[in-house]
Amino acid sequence: MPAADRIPYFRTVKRLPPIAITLAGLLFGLSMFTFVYADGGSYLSNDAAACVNCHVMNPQYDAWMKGSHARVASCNDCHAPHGNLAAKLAVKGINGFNHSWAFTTGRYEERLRATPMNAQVTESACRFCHEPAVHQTITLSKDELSCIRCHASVGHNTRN
Amino acid sequence: DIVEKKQEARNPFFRVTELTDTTESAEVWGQNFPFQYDSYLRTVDMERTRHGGSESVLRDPSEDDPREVTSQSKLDHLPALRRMWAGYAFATDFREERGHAYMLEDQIFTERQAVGQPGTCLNCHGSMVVPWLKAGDGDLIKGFEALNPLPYDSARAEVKHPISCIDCHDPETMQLQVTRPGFMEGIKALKASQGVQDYDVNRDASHTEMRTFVCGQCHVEYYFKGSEKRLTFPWARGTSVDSIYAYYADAGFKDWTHAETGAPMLKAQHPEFEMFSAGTHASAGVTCADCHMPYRRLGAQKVSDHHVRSPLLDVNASCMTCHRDSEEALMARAVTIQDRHAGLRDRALNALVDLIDDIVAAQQRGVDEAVLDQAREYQRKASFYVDFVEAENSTGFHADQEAARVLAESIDASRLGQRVLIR
Amino acid sequence: DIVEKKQEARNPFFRVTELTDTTESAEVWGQNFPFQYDSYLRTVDMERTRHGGSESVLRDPSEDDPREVTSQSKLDHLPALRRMWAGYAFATDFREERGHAYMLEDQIFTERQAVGQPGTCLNCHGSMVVPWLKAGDGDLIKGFEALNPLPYDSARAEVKHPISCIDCHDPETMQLQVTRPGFMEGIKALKASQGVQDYDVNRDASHTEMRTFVCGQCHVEYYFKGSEKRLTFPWARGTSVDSIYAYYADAGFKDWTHAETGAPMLKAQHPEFEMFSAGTHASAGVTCADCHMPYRRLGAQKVSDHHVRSPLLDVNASCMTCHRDSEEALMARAVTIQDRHAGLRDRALNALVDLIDDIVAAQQRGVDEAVLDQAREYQRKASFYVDFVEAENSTGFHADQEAARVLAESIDASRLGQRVLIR
Ligand code: HEC
Ligand code: HEC
Ligand code: HEC
Ligand code: HEC
Ligand code: HEC
Ligand code: HEC
Ligand code: HEC
Ligand code: HEC
Ligand code: HEC
Ligand code: HEC
Ligand code: HEC
Ligand code: HEC
Ligand code: HEC
Ligand code: HEC
Ligand SMILES: [Ca+2]
Ligand SMILES: [Ca+2]
Repeated sequence: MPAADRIPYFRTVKRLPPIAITLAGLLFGLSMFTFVYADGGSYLSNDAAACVNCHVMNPQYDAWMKGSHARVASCNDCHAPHGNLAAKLAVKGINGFNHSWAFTTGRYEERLRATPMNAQVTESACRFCHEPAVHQTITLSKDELSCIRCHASVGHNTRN
Repeated sequence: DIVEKKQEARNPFFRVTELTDTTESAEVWGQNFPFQYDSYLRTVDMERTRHGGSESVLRDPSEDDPREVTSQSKLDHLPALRRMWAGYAFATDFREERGHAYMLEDQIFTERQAVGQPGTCLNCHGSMVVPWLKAGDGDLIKGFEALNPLPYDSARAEVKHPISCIDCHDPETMQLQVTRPGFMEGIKALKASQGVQDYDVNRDASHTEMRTFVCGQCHVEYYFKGSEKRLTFPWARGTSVDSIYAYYADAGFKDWTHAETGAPMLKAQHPEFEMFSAGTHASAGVTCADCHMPYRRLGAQKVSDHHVRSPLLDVNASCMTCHRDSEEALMARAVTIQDRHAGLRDRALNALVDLIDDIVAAQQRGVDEAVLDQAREYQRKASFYVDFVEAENSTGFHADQEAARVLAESIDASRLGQRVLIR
Repeated sequence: DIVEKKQEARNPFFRVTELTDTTESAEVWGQNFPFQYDSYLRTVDMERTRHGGSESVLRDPSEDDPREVTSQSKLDHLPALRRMWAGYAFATDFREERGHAYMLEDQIFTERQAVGQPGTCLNCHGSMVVPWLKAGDGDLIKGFEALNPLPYDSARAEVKHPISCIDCHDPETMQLQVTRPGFMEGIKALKASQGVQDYDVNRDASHTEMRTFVCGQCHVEYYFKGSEKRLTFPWARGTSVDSIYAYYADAGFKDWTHAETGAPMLKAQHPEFEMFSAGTHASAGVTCADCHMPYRRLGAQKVSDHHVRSPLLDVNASCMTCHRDSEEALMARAVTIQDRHAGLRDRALNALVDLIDDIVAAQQRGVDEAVLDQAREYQRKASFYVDFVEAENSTGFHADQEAARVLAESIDASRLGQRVLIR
């Protein structure tokens, strides 16, 4: 599914009357503030607790603490690209903006779901650490065999 | 994208020996991939589950059939099958299927050979890539076309092994590959019916799909088309039982004539791929290999378990990566589905036997042929529908609601057949 | 355990007002729990899904029935129902059910009231705790026994609200409670049949179970027992359709006599609890509230959505707590199950109508009464079985394989009934 379908606030903007666009402008400013504010605290940090500056991340945080990876990987190990610094900053920038905007407007779905870009980042993260274990199984692939399909609960099992 | 690049860069396997498309023996491949080979060898094991697996039954070897062990007879387990298949070879010998290691010998020695089978049979019971390439002078399809119409015994002289690595893997890249022309053509026709033109499975399928498709090369409904006995998968209208039934109607095809009623019958064979595709696991993106070849840890590596078998023999390995219930709970849930299915299947078989009885009686009474033909058409349908889910070997598990739906339609057809006889 | 401790530690409720077991009006409770109250009020919304929800249909208010809006007629949607229920009040008026807010008025104004209903009806259509306590002088069971046998209109004079907070919550602790004697007795009999003696639901059920049981107070099959018109859930042999059918046979019970055939009929009513219990979600430990009252975030808090409705109106909130597919994919999977179910249900209804036709014709032909009675027994069974899954309002979703199994047995019974008529 295209990411835009899951980010209602992008589509909504198009349909809004001018007054609302002004309002949106205000919100944008506000969310930039949130972004900058949260950015220092979280998006550049590797500290998991920093992500839960936003209480909406609480379920993931709690589940991560109980999960198999709490001792070995923090949020950014899975949610930020490895290796390439530019990619890392780009992803963080996009996410920082998206999440701040969503947080400020309050317009996000009840149950969070990773965007396709972030899902891809995470898949790569699995491979980055587990390359030795999955060496044979993934080198066979002509395209990707999703790890999450079987290991859905690895990062943080917020689903039953 | 990044991931792909990285994968290309590294050389994945330590190759002790070079593999080519003439390397037939799994033992040679096993030098490069000992873990996979070891587990592949274990498909000789026989162990039964409540409804599946297989049980080893001792027998007196004879000259015709030197096997000392076979699996249990399904005809004895479900006597209604003999009535259902009256006049067809299946009514003489039909056994519970067992591991891949046995596929060639079980085919050679089944009593169903008595009627004289064509070379086509070998498609799914032997390692065919090398024999086909040989017979076709390097052209797989030509070889396929050459061996199909031969008498079974001449064709089999070319075949040395049951399924081997090369039937599923590209020897150079080790990628999964489809080697069966029947599947290539069948899936192409299926995709065309869905508006996708020129589908080439080895080019267009995703890796995840291939984890199902390699099994779909054999675990499917099929028939021998025309005098060339071309192996054909009847999917041009879709893979549901309804589409396949309609396909055979269009083709004017029948497998045999029922000995008791004279109805033009169809036999369904192991449509695991088709039924599974209609189920919940398929729609959730799960593949055959996920359950039947689960990854296993071997030191620091994980490898696919090539001991292909009933997942209920090791629920922990097969199911519990995705499901978090206890083993007992998962087993109980699977068995609940299977038991419910088995009960309904018995009901459908009873209804079919009732219909056969009624047609026989009506023939004796001298009921009008036109009316009898209507009843026979119902018999053909009822029989194919119940056979479709019974020949599907998961006892309903692969697609529980769909299997029950098919059984319901079978029951309806049997009973409607009884009704027309008595206007 | 820790979680519980933590919960106890914080004082969960800021109590604006004191609640007791005489606080009937949800509005008062709403002062303490404004979020739950607000969502509860939204059960007036009407929105349809492919197979469920409800559609608002305008009508001319009359003196007898002042409603300006009702939901669509299911009799028009499935005309076979009129034949199935010929001679019974359901054949005159039966509508798609809608939100909890309407339960009292829909019951008061249904044309089914024309036949003169007892007070028992109110059990599931009103807030009954306070009326019962009053009528029973503080004894709930006594009050229940007092109101049941009254004529509907006298009993209803005591009832002021549709379902309210007190019907599911203990006003002091806010814990879930079962307040319906029918459920207390029904589940006790069910547990006894499983070897558990003296089961007291409010004492013995786990919190998770209560998330299903509070709904099972009303969303169940029932009958009025004896002249006291005691509301009774027929679970003493189990909750499967087979157990319930056998229960009614033992009890020699019938709901009505079929107008066309004279068969002694049973009517099934909304056995959501029973069917759901036979399904995959139940065996995986999922509860009614998980899907129909999902948690919603409200700032840092999570509250249960008291806007009880079709989960398909908000798949993200309802299903994605547990499932990771996209909304579209999940919706598609649910609808596939429902469509398949609806097709099979139509087939079962057709078979039943065929049977009714045949019995009517046989009566005209003057077929032997003993034979007719056999056919009528089949009609009773076929009708109850198809009704059981049709009255169950999830269109097969709650237990897809079981629902298909039940439909298959219904079809078999209809067709067997036709068969006996023509020996
Ligand atoms: C070991 C890897 C891993 C770690 C560590 C991890 N995550 Fe995740 N995260 C995942 C995966 C896998 C997904 C699901 C991606 C998908 O659905 O495709 C995910 C998804 C998410 C989502 C989307 C909602 C959801 O639950 O699917 C959020 C929010 C999230 N993670 C936040 C966090 C936070 C905050 C932390 C640190 C407390 C964290 N993650 C740590 C692997 C991880
Ligand atoms: C400013 C508050 C805030 C902070 C800080 C924050 N998030 Fe989020 N996050 C949100 C909101 C709001 C959403 C929901 C966005 C939506 O659904 O459109 C979200 C969604 C997500 C998702 C799922 C959607 C996606 O974009 O893929 C992931 C993964 C995630 N967050 C990870 C993280 C990680 C990792 C951190 C720390 C590095 C973090 N978040 C810090 C507010 C925040
Ligand atoms: C920062 C490195 C890192 C990342 C990123 C990472 N892992 Fe791990 N993972 C580890 C380590 C280290 C262990 C071993 C932990 C232990 O032994 O307790 C482990 C253990 C595991 C295990 C075995 C334990 C279990 O939970 O079953 C699985 C499976 C696994 N990881 C899958 C994944 C998947 C899937 C992802 C991506 C969503 C992922 N890992 C991301 C480092 C990582
Ligand atoms: C088809 C299902 C499936 C997929 C896809 C999958 N895994 Fe696994 N994985 C398994 C199973 C099953 C096991 C358990 C093996 C065992 O314990 O015997 C496992 C085990 C593991 C382990 C633990 C090995 C150990 O030594 O404990 C890691 C790490 C792991 N997987 C990572 C990954 C990564 C990374 C990916 C994606 C490239 C991935 N898996 C894709 C099914 C899968
Ligand atoms: C979600 C798990 C799952 C998937 C995916 C799956 N199966 Fe199965 N399969 C089962 C179960 C469970 C059984 C029942 C085994 C038994 O009764 O012991 C079974 C039985 C079978 C049997 C009979 C085995 C026996 O023990 O007699 C065959 C053959 C089979 N499956 C082939 C396939 C094929 C081919 C596919 C893909 C098209 C597939 N399966 C996909 C779980 C699965
Ligand atoms: C070349 C044809 C062919 C291919 C490809 C094939 N199978 Fe089979 N399979 C067979 C035959 C033939 C048998 C029965 C052998 C016998 O009974 O002698 C069989 C038996 C089985 C059984 C039954 C084992 C038992 O103990 O009852 C399972 C399970 C199974 N196959 C699953 C699979 C799966 C999963 C795949 C793909 C990964 C697959 N098969 C690929 C032909 C094939
Ligand atoms: C399209 C693939 C395919 C073709 C062609 C095929 N088989 Fe099979 N055969 C299978 C599969 C898959 C199984 C295992 C599943 C089962 O037994 O239902 C099997 C099982 C068997 C078995 C063991 C179980 C039993 O039925 O007793 C015998 C014997 C057998 N086949 C004989 C034959 C003969 C003879 C022919 C040719 C007339 C033939 N097969 C053609 C795929 C095929
Ligand atoms: C019935 C089909 C089939 C046959 C026959 C078969 N394989 Fe596989 N093999 C698979 C599947 C499916 C996978 C999983 C591929 C994936 O998704 O990565 C696999 C994976 C592999 C892998 C990759 C690592 C792993 O374990 O996942 C190797 C290596 C391999 N097989 C070697 C062999 C060898 C050696 C033989 C012969 C002894 C063999 N295979 C026979 C189907 C088959
Ligand atoms: C690769 C992941 C995966 C594997 C392996 C797997 N399942 Fe499932 N299973 C699923 C998914 C996904 C669903 C659908 C529900 C959902 O979307 O969460 C499901 C659904 C089910 C259901 C409910 C469906 C129904 O028909 O009622 C049962 C029961 C079940 N699985 C049992 C098993 C058993 C037993 C095995 C092993 C033989 C198994 N599963 C293997 C992923 C898997
Ligand atoms: C796993 C999720 C799930 C659970 C648990 C569940 N239901 Fe449902 N329910 C559904 C779905 C999906 C529908 C179909 C709604 C539709 O067609 O719009 C439905 C439909 C209904 C309807 C008809 C609603 C309408 O829109 O007309 C009722 C009443 C109902 N359920 C009651 C219950 C009761 C009582 C329980 C517990 C005994 C229960 N449900 C458990 C998912 C669930
Ligand atoms: C006091 C009896 C009672 C209780 C308790 C009860 N219900 Fe209902 N429910 C009803 C009645 C009566 C209706 C139909 C109202 C109408 O159509 O006027 C209904 C309707 C519904 C509907 C249909 C809504 C629609 O839009 O079609 C759903 C869904 C539902 N209930 C679910 C539940 C769930 C879940 C619970 C438990 C949390 C529950 N009910 C508890 C009596 C009850
Ligand atoms: C055991 C609980 C219970 C009892 C007793 C009960 N109902 Fe209901 N009623 C429900 C539930 C639950 C629904 C919603 C589900 C449905 O409509 O199938 C409902 C729905 C209705 C509806 C709206 C849908 C329709 O059928 O048109 C009417 C009207 C109704 N009931 C009338 C009555 C009457 C009259 C009586 C007494 C003869 C009665 N009810 C007794 C539980 C009950
Ligand atoms: C049909 C039954 C039913 C009715 C009526 C009902 N509730 Fe609830 N309520 C529930 C269920 C189920 C839960 C979830 C309980 C749990 O699992 O903790 C709940 C939870 C709650 C909670 C705990 C916090 C939360 O949101 O989970 C409060 C407070 C509450 N309800 C208040 C009310 C109020 C106020 C009313 C009347 C306006 C009301 N309830 C009517 C069934 C009901
Ligand atoms: C509280 C958790 C939970 C909720 C909420 C939930 N499910 Fe499920 N669902 C499950 C579990 C658990 C299974 C069984 C498979 C398994 O064990 O993983 C399942 C199985 C399924 C299946 C396969 C079963 C079948 O009958 O084919 C489907 C489809 C499904 N769910 C759809 C939905 C939809 C649609 C909703 C929302 C209306 C929903 N689920 C809500 C947990 C849940
Ligand atoms: Ca077997
Ligand atoms: Ca409704």
